[in-house]
Amino acid sequence: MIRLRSPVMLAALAPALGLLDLLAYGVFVNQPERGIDAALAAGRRPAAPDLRLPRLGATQPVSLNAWRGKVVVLNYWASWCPPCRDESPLLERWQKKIAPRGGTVLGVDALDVTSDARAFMRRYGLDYPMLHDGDGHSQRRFGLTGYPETFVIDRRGRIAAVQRGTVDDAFMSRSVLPLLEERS
Amino acid sequence: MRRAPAAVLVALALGLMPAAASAACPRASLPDIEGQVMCLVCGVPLNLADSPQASRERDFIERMIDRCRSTSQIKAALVSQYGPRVLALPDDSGFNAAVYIVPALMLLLGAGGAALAVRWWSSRGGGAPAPAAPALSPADARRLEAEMERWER
Amino acid sequence: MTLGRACLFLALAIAPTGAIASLYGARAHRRDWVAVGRRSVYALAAVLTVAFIVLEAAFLRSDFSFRVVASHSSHATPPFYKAAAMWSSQEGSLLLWVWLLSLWSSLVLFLTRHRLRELAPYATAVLLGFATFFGALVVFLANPFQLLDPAPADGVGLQPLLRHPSMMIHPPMLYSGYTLFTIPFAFAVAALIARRTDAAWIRATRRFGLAAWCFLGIGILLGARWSWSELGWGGYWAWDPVENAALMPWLVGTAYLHSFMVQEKRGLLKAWNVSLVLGAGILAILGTFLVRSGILESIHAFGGSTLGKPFLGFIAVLVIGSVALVASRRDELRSPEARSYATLSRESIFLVNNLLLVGLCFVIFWGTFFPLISEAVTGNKASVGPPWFDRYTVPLAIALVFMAGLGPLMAWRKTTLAGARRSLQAPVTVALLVVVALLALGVPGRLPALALLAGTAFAIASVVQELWRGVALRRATTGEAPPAALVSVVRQNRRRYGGYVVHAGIALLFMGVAASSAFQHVRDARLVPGQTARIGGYDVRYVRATSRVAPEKVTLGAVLDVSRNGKHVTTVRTSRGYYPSTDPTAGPVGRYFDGDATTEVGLQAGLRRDIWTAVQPDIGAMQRMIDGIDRRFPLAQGDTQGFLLTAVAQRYAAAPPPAVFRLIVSPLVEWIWLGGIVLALGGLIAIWPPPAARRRRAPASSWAARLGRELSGA
Amino acid sequence: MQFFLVMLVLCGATALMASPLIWRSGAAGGKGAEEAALEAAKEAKFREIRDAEHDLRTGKLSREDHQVLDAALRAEAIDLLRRLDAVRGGPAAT
Repeated sequence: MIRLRSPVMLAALAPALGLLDLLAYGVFVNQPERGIDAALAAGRRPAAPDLRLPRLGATQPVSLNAWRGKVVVLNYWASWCPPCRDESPLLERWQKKIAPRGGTVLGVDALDVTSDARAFMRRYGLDYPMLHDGDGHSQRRFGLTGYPETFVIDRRGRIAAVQRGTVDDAFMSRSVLPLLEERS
Repeated sequence: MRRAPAAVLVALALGLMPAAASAACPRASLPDIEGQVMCLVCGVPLNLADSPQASRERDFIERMIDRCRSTSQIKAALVSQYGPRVLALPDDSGFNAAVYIVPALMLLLGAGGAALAVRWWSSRGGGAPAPAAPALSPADARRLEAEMERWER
Repeated sequence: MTLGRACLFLALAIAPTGAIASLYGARAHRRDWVAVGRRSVYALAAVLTVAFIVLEAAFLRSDFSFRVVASHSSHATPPFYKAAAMWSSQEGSLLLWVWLLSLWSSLVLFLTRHRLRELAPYATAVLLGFATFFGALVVFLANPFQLLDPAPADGVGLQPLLRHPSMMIHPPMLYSGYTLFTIPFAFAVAALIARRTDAAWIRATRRFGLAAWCFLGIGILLGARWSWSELGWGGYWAWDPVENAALMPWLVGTAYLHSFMVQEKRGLLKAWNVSLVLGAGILAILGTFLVRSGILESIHAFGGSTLGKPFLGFIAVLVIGSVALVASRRDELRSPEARSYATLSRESIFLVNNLLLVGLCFVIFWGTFFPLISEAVTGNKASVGPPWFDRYTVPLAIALVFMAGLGPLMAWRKTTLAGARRSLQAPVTVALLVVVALLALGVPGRLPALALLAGTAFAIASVVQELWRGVALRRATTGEAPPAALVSVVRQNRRRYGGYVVHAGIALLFMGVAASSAFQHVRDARLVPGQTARIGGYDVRYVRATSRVAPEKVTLGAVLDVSRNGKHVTTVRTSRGYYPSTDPTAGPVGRYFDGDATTEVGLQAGLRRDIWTAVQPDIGAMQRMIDGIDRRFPLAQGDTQGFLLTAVAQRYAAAPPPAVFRLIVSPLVEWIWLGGIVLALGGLIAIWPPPAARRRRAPASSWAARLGRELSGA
Repeated sequence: MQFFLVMLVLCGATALMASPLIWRSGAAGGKGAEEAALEAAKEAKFREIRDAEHDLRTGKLSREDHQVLDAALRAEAIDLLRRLDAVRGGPAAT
């Protein structure tokens, strides 16, 4: 009865299917990316998404690969996020602790004004390296839903632990210290 | 909001020098700029946004206004901080051009279609007046009048 | 509780049963089964009414053993807002949706119970299909009758922003509009299935389409009004996805309300009309979906939700089904030959108007979805904000307003050039005069605004002229006094004059939009009491600070004195209400300033201009005091907490830090709402049923017999 | 109490739904699709005749155009009336 292959049918169906595809995409992309968490829960270490961002105040992007061989504590934060204020002193302490042992904290200042971020860093005495993601485009691949979130990356560039929320000493000891012992 | 005093201090410190000139400088207006940029965390125009990120963005704009920057300078500064997505009017490079082209194209297509339909209809009838219908018989005419009056009551 | 839950399950049982009964009745030509289907709709309406009452009663009684009540209401919520809190929740609003659907479906099926024998069963099945889907959502995914055990002592309270009188009627209006659009949709589907694509189904559902259009329009305007007088940003329309989602079906509905007349009169545009009706129905569902799925970023959406996937499936069925149905029936939808179609005729104007309306809908659709499209294609979300929408919608709106004036001046079938010229004379003159007057008055000449204002003048003049001509004709024949003649002229042809009144309403509305967006003055000013800011010729003086402590919030505000050239104009009060956050780590006083805050706009509305003020007190300046109190009394509760809050509030009123005010003087903005009222009035005139005599159908055969006798001269 | 109410609603709804099957109404009643379609077309035609008169009197339509149009519309209207008579099976106008 329905002449499926008639040109009219196809002409009408194409935009309709396009719309449905779009809605489907919207529904599915709207759910936070949880691949990292799922892999970790299954006991695997997923490769960290490649990150190419400029350092805070600079324009040339650097790649996360530049830190390959080190244990990286990747910390997403913003100067306007209240829990980040509580977390920063702890991260700075850990930076002092792991820097000599081949580890580093790497901040990603997202959706923030550079001068605000600088003021924040001065105020809390942060001197670990800092990247800047002005429009927050890098956060989707990490499945970010809020600030702060922290990803611990081993020497081979694989994510070994994730904390969606503020980190504490227990988390850092548990997930960072063993990685420092690993050789790349 | 907690940082408002600090912001004022910064604004004062930065604003002292051009303060003398500020009377003459063209003041950009916050409400005006708010309508042209987005709050990136919330994905809505800045004037509607109430998040902490939005208030930082607003502080930033206010500082620039106090420094006598023009609207376009402020927008450029915002782009350098937040990337081009901060502007509510998307740029027309690459795929984003579609946001401008497609609606115009569709409107043209629609206009073309409507014009074709009109031409087709008027040519089918031959433009010429339809042959005059024969006059109704008196009985029919009376019946029609009666039915119409009933319908109108 | 049990009763409500049982009613929902019952509804979910009734709806598919009735749908199957109707379909069986239609296929097997069993009238009794068709009647079962129809009565299922009545039963559904009854059962859902009970469920609705149970839930509403729970809200009014503050029965916090209901999860939705506990999370959307509280003891401190004023009774008026307790009633409205129901539809601020996902669950409650879905129940409202399906309840309204059942009511409107019952109404249409009751009115057509003796007509449309071939169509009604299919339409019943479609409507019950809708009810089944929404019923399933309400039962399985968003059940409003979920228990909380133990029941909390108090609820969270209603989102402060929603505390505005129009929130009581805005959602029911909007949902009535959405659900009413499903009725023409259902009958269009039925007409296609039954291959009866003549004008009968259109005639039967015209009023429902019109009512849908009216309700949705009023709903949209109430939302805009809420935005203007409740949200602290000083605007009424932000091209937010949720606003757009309501506007799209309304635009398509407007197109349909015009183009169906072309089918009625000429038999043309059958496929187009069916597509418009199906499109409006789908867009209405899409609107409901957008609010609930969170796929687009919006300020109005319900928070995270699991409803996306079921809605997606449902929309897929609707879209693919509609396309397949229209495509498979295109022989029935072919228009007969158009005899003597004249290019200069009202039909052509309607064609242009349809093009503009559907084009406008497409533009809005494209802008709304483009962030998602660009993300899907390039991986980066583009931002499409108000400036983009303005660029495309303003020219279309200008053209539409001119069409609203041009349409009534054209005759059906054919307009003579001389006639057109005669009709156009006065409206064009008025439009030109308005432009000249505006320029002469030194109003800054922004081309789009001037064009829009000229268009509104043109449209209003043409409507007035048409009304005047109708009255003059009437008086020539009956000699009635003008007001009486006006009433009887309108009564004689409600559809025509109702439509004209709607056009006048639209024109007034656009007059308000044009003037308020192009000529408004906005300014932010940082003031301490005694200081004055000047805006748009008014002097606004910050007289004094105010403060108040109520159980659910702390209010800090300001009294402003507005004067013009030294003469007092008005006194307005604006304030900001601070609601406590639920964060347990925040101090007893500090938590009030960490939670939600809403602006109470100080508005002096007027026909010539609105003076709009909003205050943003500088909490930062009081932060030290607040922190100090919190440190000293970290566990203060009840009276102590009240005492501390009062102390802070009094301190604010006594020695207020500078506050930032947003001041707006917006000309003619009130005409947007007045235009809306006129529009609703026009819609009502057009919907109003004809006098009882015409509806009362004398049994056809006896009438024909009598006529036969008359004709044979008996 | 709750149980009683639930049963009441349940019985009421079932009775309402099943009533047409139990008490069959013999009367045919109602109009066929053909009749409804003609009825709608007739009303539209009547309206069109009146609209044309209105357009003539407000000067949008010339007298000649109206004459042609009105004759055509009236012929169509009578045709519709005849078809209606035929469908209704009433005394067909001769």
